[in-house]
Amino acid sequence: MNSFHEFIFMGKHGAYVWSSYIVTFLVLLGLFYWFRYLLKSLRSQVKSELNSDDSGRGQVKARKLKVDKAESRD
Amino acid sequence: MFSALLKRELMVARRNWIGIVIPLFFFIMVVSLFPFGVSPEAPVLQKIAPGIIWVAALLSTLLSLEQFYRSDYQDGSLEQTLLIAGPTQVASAKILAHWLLTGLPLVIISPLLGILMQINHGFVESNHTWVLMLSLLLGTPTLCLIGAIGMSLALAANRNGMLVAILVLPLYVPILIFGTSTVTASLENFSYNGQLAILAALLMIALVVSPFAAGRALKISVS
Amino acid sequence: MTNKGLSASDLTISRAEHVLLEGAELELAPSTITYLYGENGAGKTSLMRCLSGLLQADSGKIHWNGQPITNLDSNYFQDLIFLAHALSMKAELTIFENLSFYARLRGVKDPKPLIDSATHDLGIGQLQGRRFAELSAGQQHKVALCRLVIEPAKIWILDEPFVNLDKGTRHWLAELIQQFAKQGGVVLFTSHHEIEELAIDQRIGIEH
Amino acid sequence: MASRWRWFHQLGSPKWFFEKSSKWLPWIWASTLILLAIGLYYSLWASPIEARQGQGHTVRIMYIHVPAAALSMVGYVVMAIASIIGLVWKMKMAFAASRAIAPIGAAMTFIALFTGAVWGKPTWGTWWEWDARLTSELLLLFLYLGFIALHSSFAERAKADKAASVLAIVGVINVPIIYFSVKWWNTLHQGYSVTQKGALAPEFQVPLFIMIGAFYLLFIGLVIMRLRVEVLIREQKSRWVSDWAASHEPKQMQKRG
Repeated sequence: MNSFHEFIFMGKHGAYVWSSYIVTFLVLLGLFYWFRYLLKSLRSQVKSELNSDDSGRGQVKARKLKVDKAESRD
Repeated sequence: MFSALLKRELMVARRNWIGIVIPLFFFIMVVSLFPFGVSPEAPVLQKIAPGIIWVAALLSTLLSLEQFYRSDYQDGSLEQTLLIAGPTQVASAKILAHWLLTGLPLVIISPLLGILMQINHGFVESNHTWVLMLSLLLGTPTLCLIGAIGMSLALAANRNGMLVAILVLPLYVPILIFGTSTVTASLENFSYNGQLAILAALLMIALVVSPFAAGRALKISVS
Repeated sequence: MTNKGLSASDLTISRAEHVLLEGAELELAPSTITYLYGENGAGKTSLMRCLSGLLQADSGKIHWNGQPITNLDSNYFQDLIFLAHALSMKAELTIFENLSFYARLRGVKDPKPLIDSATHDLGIGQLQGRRFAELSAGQQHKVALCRLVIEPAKIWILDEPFVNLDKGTRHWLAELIQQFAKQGGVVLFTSHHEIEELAIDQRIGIEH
Repeated sequence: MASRWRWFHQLGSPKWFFEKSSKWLPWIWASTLILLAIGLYYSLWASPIEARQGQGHTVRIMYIHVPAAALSMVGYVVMAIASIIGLVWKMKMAFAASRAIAPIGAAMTFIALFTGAVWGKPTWGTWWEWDARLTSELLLLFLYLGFIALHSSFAERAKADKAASVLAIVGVINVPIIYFSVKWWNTLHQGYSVTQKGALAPEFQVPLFIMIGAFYLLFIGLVIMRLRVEVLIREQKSRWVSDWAASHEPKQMQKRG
């Protein structure tokens, strides 16, 4: 590679090379920001649930078994 | 136990016979659309015949999966048979019944489709029909085996039959490739033993993996 | 050798992301009838499905006669009848065909006398040749109950067996359960109300 | 014996992973960026053009096509291994991992397909050729989509995890079968392949290996990010998640203020 002109136009294949790189870059960057957005929105969701209704979280408590044996039959 | 399971499948299917005939009609109708869509000329039809017949066989196998699994899942008899007979055995019986009632009929009527698609065009005497039947005979069981896994997985999902197609069609590609090329090789007077051997090998692999995997999948679906 | 019965220890069951039961212990000895109660949605059905091996517990062990039920040596699934809400009968088949299928699955060679007597006792004997789909809801329920007579077993897990039963059938079923327990059977059942005809040995409640 | 397996059990703990991974991520991203910068410098500027087969500058597409294709395959295999671990050892983190890998693997497959097509246009004169590599990638994309579709079709996550895992395992058995049958089918039809033209000259190897390394790091970083999200979704109800969410709020307030 000897010139900036060649770097941009890549012979006559600039469109092909650059579109590959740009699309790849966009897809990967999109994933990055998407995951970051997901994490943030989850955080604010958990947060708002905490503030709005403290009793709502963990309210469904696990139950226990209560065993009660009747007198044995004869 | 296995014979009881199989017998029940066959009995239910007999009462429900129209459900067995519909995939066959579908098979014939799909194939007979192509002369309208492509060309009624014999050489053209002959060239595309293997692919068309195989794709139609594949789709009609896929279409018939639902009725073999769905109703057992819904009426609760699936979980009962799984409990009593065990997952692998239940899956094996279902797969065998499915093949006997849809795969085998496809093999049997395939000569008719061969005639419709002119596979003997230009040959005075040929065994193309036999090759077609043989390739389907080795290939359709594999279709049923793989389809069983996909169907069992999709049973508990709240989706329609399309999901099964999405899961299973990519897995069908190798069978389609070798099934079609068996017949094509025969049409072009090449040897087709290699393709048949690979179809048989694929069947063996599926026979080993599929009943177990489908059984696990059924167990997951009823849990 | 006497059967040691069914026991579960430290059982934790969760369903759809939340824990229903935690650290559950229970023991179902032979010749006992156990009544399982709890509010709707408390996890009665889940517990039963778990004890039947259909639902996998998050943790804990279930033993049948001293063996873990998933053990290959365990005969648990041969010994168990689990009657669920769904009746598990094919609509296309007749009463006789449905019942003899289950009998054959259990290895019963000649199920006809058993089917005859069970269906006769419940007043559906003359309907044996009818398709299951043609029966009324009550009759369909009776067919499902016939499995208890036809299939040999040592443990019954019954999910709401008494619901919507007429008086005669309720009597019949209570009597059948009583008989089964007397011969050493293990019974676990749920019901909205206690059944007056049935003497209960053990009550298990799912509570907070 | 217990200590040898401790890392395994720690990885199985969502809380441990979530806390540690926030410390790993900056390092991973930093090294990714460095490697990517070097790789891009070579692949876009410092590497020579391909003259022997007249590909010219289009050979530069290879530096992203090949790493993406490699990772799409590796991703599926790792997904299947995680599925096996999940099913056999009932490890919930493994299920979360296989779910986390799926979209990223699918994205890699898409990139491989896209760049393959763009590379094909100047090389073959057509956007799409049914050559062995592109066809396998297309089928791999279908497998990924099947996995995601199945996993998203269940109301209950435990069931979705198990069912999708069975599919991933069945799929991974099929990947080599699909690859070889497509290859065989391709030679039958005298197709050509972009990448099967003899050994790669050394001047192309260096940028390629650097880019492969960069893509691996990128993949790992993205998977960890997605896995953190997945862990949060699954552990929403546990104590440590609410503690974590609560502890983060003041910082943001300060920033805004």
